[in-house]
Amino acid sequence: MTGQAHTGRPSKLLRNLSSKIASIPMMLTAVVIFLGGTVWTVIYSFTNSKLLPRAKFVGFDQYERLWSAPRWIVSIENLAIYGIFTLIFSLVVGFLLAALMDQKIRFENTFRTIFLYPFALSFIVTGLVWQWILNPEFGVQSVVRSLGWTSFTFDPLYNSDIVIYGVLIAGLWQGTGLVMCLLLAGLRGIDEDIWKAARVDGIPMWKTYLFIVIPMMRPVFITTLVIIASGIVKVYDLVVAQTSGGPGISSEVPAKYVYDYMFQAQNLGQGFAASTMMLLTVAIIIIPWAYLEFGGRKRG
Amino acid sequence: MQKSVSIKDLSLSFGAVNVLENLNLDIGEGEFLVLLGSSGCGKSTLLNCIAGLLEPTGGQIFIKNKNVTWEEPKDRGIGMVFQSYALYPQMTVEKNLSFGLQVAKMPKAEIDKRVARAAEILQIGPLLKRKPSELSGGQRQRVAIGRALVRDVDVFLFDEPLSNLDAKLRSELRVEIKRLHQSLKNTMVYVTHDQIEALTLADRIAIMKSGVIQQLADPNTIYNAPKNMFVAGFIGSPSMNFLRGEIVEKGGKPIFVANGVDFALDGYAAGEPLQAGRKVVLGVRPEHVKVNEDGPGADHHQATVDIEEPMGADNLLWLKHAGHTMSVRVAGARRFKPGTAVKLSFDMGLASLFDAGTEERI
Amino acid sequence: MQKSVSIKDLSLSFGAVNVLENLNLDIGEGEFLVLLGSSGCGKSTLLNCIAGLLEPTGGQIFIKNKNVTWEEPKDRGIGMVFQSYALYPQMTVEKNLSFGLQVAKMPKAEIDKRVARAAEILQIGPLLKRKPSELSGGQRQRVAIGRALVRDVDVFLFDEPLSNLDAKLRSELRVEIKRLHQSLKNTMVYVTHDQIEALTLADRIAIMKSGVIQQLADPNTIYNAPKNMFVAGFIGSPSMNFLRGEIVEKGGKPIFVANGVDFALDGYAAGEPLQAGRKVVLGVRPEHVKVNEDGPGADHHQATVDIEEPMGADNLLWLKHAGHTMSVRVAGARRFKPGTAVKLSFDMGLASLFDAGTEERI
Amino acid sequence: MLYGTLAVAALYYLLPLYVMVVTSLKGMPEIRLGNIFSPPLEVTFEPWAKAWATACTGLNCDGLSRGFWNSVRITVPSTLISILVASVNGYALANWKFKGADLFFTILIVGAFIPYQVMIYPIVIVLRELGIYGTLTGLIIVHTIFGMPILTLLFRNYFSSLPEELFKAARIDGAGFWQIYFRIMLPMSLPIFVVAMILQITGIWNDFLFGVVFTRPEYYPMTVQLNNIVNSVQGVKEYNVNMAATLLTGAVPLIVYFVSGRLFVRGIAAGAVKG
Amino acid sequence: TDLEVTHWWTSGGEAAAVAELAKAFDATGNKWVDGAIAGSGGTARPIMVSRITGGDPMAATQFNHGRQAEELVEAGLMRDLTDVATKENWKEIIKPASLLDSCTIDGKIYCAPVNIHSWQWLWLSNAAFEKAGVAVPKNWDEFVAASPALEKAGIVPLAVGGQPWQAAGAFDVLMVAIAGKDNFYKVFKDKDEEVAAGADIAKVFKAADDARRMSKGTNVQDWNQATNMVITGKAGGQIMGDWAQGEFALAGQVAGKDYTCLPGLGVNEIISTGGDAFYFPLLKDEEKSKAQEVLASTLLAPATQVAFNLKKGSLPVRGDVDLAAANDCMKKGLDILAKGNVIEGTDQLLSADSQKQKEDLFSEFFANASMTPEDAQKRFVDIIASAE
Ligand SMILES: Nc1ncnc2c1ncn2[C@@H]1O[C@H](COP(=O)(O)OP(=O)(O)OP(=O)(O)O)[C@@H](O)[C@H]1O
Ligand SMILES: Nc1ncnc2c1ncn2[C@@H]1O[C@H](COP(=O)(O)OP(=O)(O)OP(=O)(O)O)[C@@H](O)[C@H]1O
Ligand SMILES: [Mg+2]
Ligand SMILES: [Mg+2]
Repeated sequence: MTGQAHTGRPSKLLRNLSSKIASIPMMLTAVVIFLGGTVWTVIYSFTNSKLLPRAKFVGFDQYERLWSAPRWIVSIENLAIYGIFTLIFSLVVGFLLAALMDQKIRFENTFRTIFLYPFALSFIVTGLVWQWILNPEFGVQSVVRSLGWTSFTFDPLYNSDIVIYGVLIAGLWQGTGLVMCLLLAGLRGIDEDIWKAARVDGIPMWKTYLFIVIPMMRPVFITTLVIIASGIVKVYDLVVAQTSGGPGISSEVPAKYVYDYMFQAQNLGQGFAASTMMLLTVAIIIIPWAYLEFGGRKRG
Repeated sequence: MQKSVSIKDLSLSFGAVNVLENLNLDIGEGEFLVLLGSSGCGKSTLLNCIAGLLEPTGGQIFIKNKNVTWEEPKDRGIGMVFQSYALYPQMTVEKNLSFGLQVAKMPKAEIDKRVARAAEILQIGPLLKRKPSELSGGQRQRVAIGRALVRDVDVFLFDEPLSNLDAKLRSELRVEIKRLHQSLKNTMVYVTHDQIEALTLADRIAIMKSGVIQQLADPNTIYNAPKNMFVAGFIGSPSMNFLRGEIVEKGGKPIFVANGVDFALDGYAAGEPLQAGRKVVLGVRPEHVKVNEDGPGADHHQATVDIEEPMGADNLLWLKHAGHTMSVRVAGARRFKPGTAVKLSFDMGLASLFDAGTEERI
Repeated sequence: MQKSVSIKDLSLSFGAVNVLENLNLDIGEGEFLVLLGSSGCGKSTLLNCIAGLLEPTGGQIFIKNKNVTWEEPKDRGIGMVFQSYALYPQMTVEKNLSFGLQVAKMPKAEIDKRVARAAEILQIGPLLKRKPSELSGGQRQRVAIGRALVRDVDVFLFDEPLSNLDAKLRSELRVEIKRLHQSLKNTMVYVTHDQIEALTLADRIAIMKSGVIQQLADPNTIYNAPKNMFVAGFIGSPSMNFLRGEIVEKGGKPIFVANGVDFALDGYAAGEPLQAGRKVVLGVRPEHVKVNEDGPGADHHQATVDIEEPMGADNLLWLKHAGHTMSVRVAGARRFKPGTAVKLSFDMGLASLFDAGTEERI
Repeated sequence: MLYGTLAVAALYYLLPLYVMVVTSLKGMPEIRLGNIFSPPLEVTFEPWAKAWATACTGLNCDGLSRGFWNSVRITVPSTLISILVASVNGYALANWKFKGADLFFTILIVGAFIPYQVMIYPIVIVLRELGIYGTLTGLIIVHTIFGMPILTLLFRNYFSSLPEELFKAARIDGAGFWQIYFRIMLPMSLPIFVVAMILQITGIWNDFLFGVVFTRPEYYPMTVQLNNIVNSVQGVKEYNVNMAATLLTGAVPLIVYFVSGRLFVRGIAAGAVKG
Repeated sequence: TDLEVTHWWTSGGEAAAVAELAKAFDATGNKWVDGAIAGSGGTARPIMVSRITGGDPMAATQFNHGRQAEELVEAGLMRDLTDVATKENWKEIIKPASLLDSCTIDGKIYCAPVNIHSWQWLWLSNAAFEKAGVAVPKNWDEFVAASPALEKAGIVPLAVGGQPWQAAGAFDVLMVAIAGKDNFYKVFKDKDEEVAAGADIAKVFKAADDARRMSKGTNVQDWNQATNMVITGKAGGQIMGDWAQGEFALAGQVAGKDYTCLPGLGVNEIISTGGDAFYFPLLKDEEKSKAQEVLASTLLAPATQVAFNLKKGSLPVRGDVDLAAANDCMKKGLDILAKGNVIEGTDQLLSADSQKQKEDLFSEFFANASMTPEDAQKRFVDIIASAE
């Protein structure tokens, strides 16, 4: 780009200029939106802002209230349950499916499409469909009852104790396809010779998976984990569409708390405090990972 | 010779592609057999069939006179070493060695004994606690061999075990494998496309091309009496020089004429009579041509040095001779500037004659 | 000698790792310089600095006496050929060749002329309309060279251009590159870790170790008078035999004694006086040991054949001799069974002596 | 056994789709009869017609049809622009790394975890200050911003996995930042572009929150209409219309999936899984 | 001039009512651009607020009058309607006056109320009681007493939808009915913790406990689905505001014949004066600003009021209109209104924040049978204590 001969070292700023210019959107997004927005949120979480942000600082009041709010506690518990089970099930089911798909099967494309298509649907749609299927009056329960088992009860969405598992079923339906895809890609990356070596060593299939292949897929699992985890933290639409947090408050989640308090309750400060807590959790999980993954390692 | 592995009419196809067709091969007890061939000729496929990793489309495989065609790999008494090592990356070396035994529910004491023995033979004792990622390429390959060793198998199968290593390590490990074979005396089947490995390691070499064994013989025969032009050209670096010409009768004796230059055939032990007029190809290895020395033909074989490639111990000359290029190897100390005119002489006792049509040795 | 590339005090570090430190190197006009060294020693790094693909942490680079340290790669008058070919996969061969010229907005006619000329030199005319994926490895590498050729550069940089090819192709292309250099007479800097390539191609070889040039000399000197034990051991396959021992005065002359065996040093041209008692290492190349022939030492050097590695043209023997292992190369036709006792003789004029402490040549 | 397991799993995944399709083809009386799994006795396309053209929200009774075109108008530019921006970013990060680039990237990745709700307020403020709140431009920017973390990660990983020597060769040939991007990198990146496109099309098409918060009614996307139709219960819930509306709304991403699912997996393998 | 008007009136009766407003406005030569957002105020309000604060305001928007828009007004984002109000003499015509007070901040008027919505109704399905073989109850206590019979007949006695505001609203209604107007004001206006913790309120919680028991098995979300259960006789009754009447009307049911309405749960005949109002964000475009004035006065025009409120089932905000066409229940309401038996709605008394907390509490209470009335009351007291 520069045609002139430099005798001295050219300005540091000008080197890679195009690259820097091209990265401006990214830098702006990172700094203004993600960093700026976060800092702004954290700052205003210490105010008593209502409908509009106002810089009237009230210390940790919002946080005290947050942690004494039963709904917040329920939200956190739900997120924990939903999160843990989603992680476990989507990884386990996703991996099982991926392992099955990796057996050089016929119709692989068909099966893959079937497992993956729910991912194309929005959470709103997912929530709606499952709300319906799980509706005791005409969904699974009524169908089973009409087949003769009249005492059959399956109404997760109307039972406070298990409603979160009803949400889980829908969430898994939507998300495991992608997990399967990611893990399948990972499985395909395993050296063919490893399989052969294990067979020659007489190691049964399941042990090969458990002790050799899965540990080898660590990077893929981490990527997958991050993708699932980011989805879990953000879970909102699904709950809104499927249960609206009900019955009562038994399927509330933190993101919904944030939204409801920021906008419905017109208590921005409370919403910001809840956001900050969510961010904090995310940060504790993510920053070490991001550092390891992107900060420490240079490209070879 | 007691048979260790015996392959009968083996066929294998991937879909419509026949990779192996009616292949027969007997490997003797304690023999070191090398399968040599260029990429894609079916060497690995054959080895995988022996190991039981691929199911043949037809034919049978016997190991120690037992039909193992349908046995699981682990029940065949074979161990296998891969090019990419195929070590389990998250296990220590010790675990890599013992994992197969543990799965087979062998008593702990016995496992330890075997691992210790393998570690001693391969001199990897100090590495036992390390992970594969902390090992050098050569060390990894040694561990991979160890994994076959601990299982106390009858037959070792190697699939290009040294191809991922650099030249120096390769020659070191080559010696080690040779030594291992001398001390263990197991049957070993070794796949490679490196002819040096084949020549140095093998008791017998099977040269393959498109799934067919071209010649199965000891290295000396392969090198000096190749059965056809493919084998002749495949073995030796640089390749054998091929001169196309025909047989002419001169003074009652058949001689070979190419591009108008005569080659007396004295000393060549032909398997069949050499009729005048037959189109043939003369093959001469670079080291069997003498430069500026007395010998047959030195009076009339003139050539000019085109390029010189000094390689330390040897010096490789590319000569222009009677309309074709010829490579000749001389001692490293003998240097020739490009353009130098030289005299050549040929020892027909070490040359090969091939039929120009069938490309078979005459 | 006119300088083509001149490197002054070049340093480069990746973070805390200093890969190159104060490296100086002058390359003459039209010279073929080979950078030889084991993996990770910084060869590619140096080449990338010359090309302008890496920014040095310190020092300067001159090409044709112009300081190009901060120039863009395209303005340096260099062309580069990579190990992985680095052809643009979506473009035809023709497009690959002309891309750089198009970017430089050269007139179409001129581009066509240059592409045609490069295609002719490299004999890739019939391939021009193909995509890289439709080419063999050797053809790809030729196109990669062509890409540098069309740009009419002063300096060609090669980064292990032949490492991805199989042995046979490698030796063919080696000859082609040599021929290309003879006809173009450009300056060429060639990185490799294959010593055969280095020895056959180079006008001068720079042997590198951990970013430091160990010896810079013509192939003959490198091979026969290595500056230190690293160079001596690095070049030559199999490696030079090193015998540790000391200088002893015997009959008024210094002789070398290792494991109780004497070696007369007649004929060795030492650079400094050999004092008795000095710990030294004797280096002898495998092809400089004579087996069962008359010569110095043949009366008292007894050895036994441990392993034999017949390699066709040569036969490599691993001998047990006075408590150490020694490799010896003999002609392919001379075969020795393991266990055979042999007599050895050594020509000291071709051997090397190193100080046991500094490892430098004496 | 293998196929059995797969078939059972496939059943679980297909069931909801089946229910949606079947229900959308039934009339209301039939739905009231009960069984959601039974096939329609009498196939009617009325619910589809109603969902598309006549379902009401408030005063507007033109169903999803209006939202469809809005969705197209939003999705097409948002997808293109976000992919363009992210691919250039990924390319810069992979091949033209400058000091501090990693820091920005790390922030961006952490940003992927921030719930959207948290960011609404700051973004409203930023858009207001830029004077593009409520415009299509504003919405496109919002989609670009929220698509950036994951897309940049994908592209960066993909470009990193391309041989670096290719990039070096192009530089020696004298090509600059943009020339290398457009003439060397782009033509080699079809799989990852397909992945990005699928992710963005589904994401943007399915988006509800941004579509409703950052635009005005004349730009409301189809999902808003869907929400309105589904949530504006007039008397009894018309499940058949709702399902038809749902299917209509999901049709575009579904079609995109069915058409390019193959490339999707290939691209994922190339971009997402490698570190 | 085109004016965009946002609101969350999307159920059948509501939509029909909005159509009347639009028709009236269109008749002035302007154009009503409908911006309906479905899913109740909870979904719609955030969007409205975002647009106003985001600098892309609509021309007019619905809010529940009360404190929902307070801060928007304080931030100077809303238009002062005092001119129109004085010109049209709103102070005189709007009855009860508290409605306009809720629109007044610092002496300036910022909104145009369009209707009075009273929460204080119990709607009963005559058919359901007939099926259960009991007489249609006349008040809350009778209703509670009749509930076992209803249950036996497979009828859900009391329909309470899943949306949180329904549970909270039902509680407020019980509060007025059981604890009386004074206690209501003490708790919600004066934020008197002692009263809130006292025995009177404990009785309300007892009643809420009954309601909870009776509502078991409702299993619907939206209020109008719950209403629909009453219309179809699947439920015995529903505590819901007068907007429910729109649904009955749409279903062709006749008050008194098909369904019965009990204002103040038949215990305490009273009308709460919550309702909807339109706010007008400050616009730059002058033409639109003018049209805003036209819209404001159109909304309050007598004809509009009648047409709108008949469809909506709510009461007009002006006392001077003729509602001859009103049905039984509406007439009951008008009577009570005329008597002056009114109280303010909780939206006017409590901040959105406190309302939300209250909703959380009661939606949890109604869904979770293991939460005792005592516990709930304790938490209620906390909310009142922290309310502003
Ligand atoms: N799973 C497979 N499906 C289809 N064809 C295959 C498969 N595996 C191998 N082949 C084909 O079979 C032939 C032989 O392959 P094989 O791996 O045995 O070659 P090889 O001699 O080991 O080559 P290399 O030296 O490259 O390892 C090749 O042409 C290859 O393309
Ligand atoms: N981008 C980088 N960041 C950090 N270290 C690097 C980077 N590139 C190279 N290195 C290190 O610099 C050293 C020299 O690398 P270089 O690529 O020059 O070696 P080389 O001699 O070309 O080796 P090879 O023969 O394997 O190509 C190595 O130790 C390598 O690990
Ligand atoms: Mg192979
Ligand atoms: Mg390198």
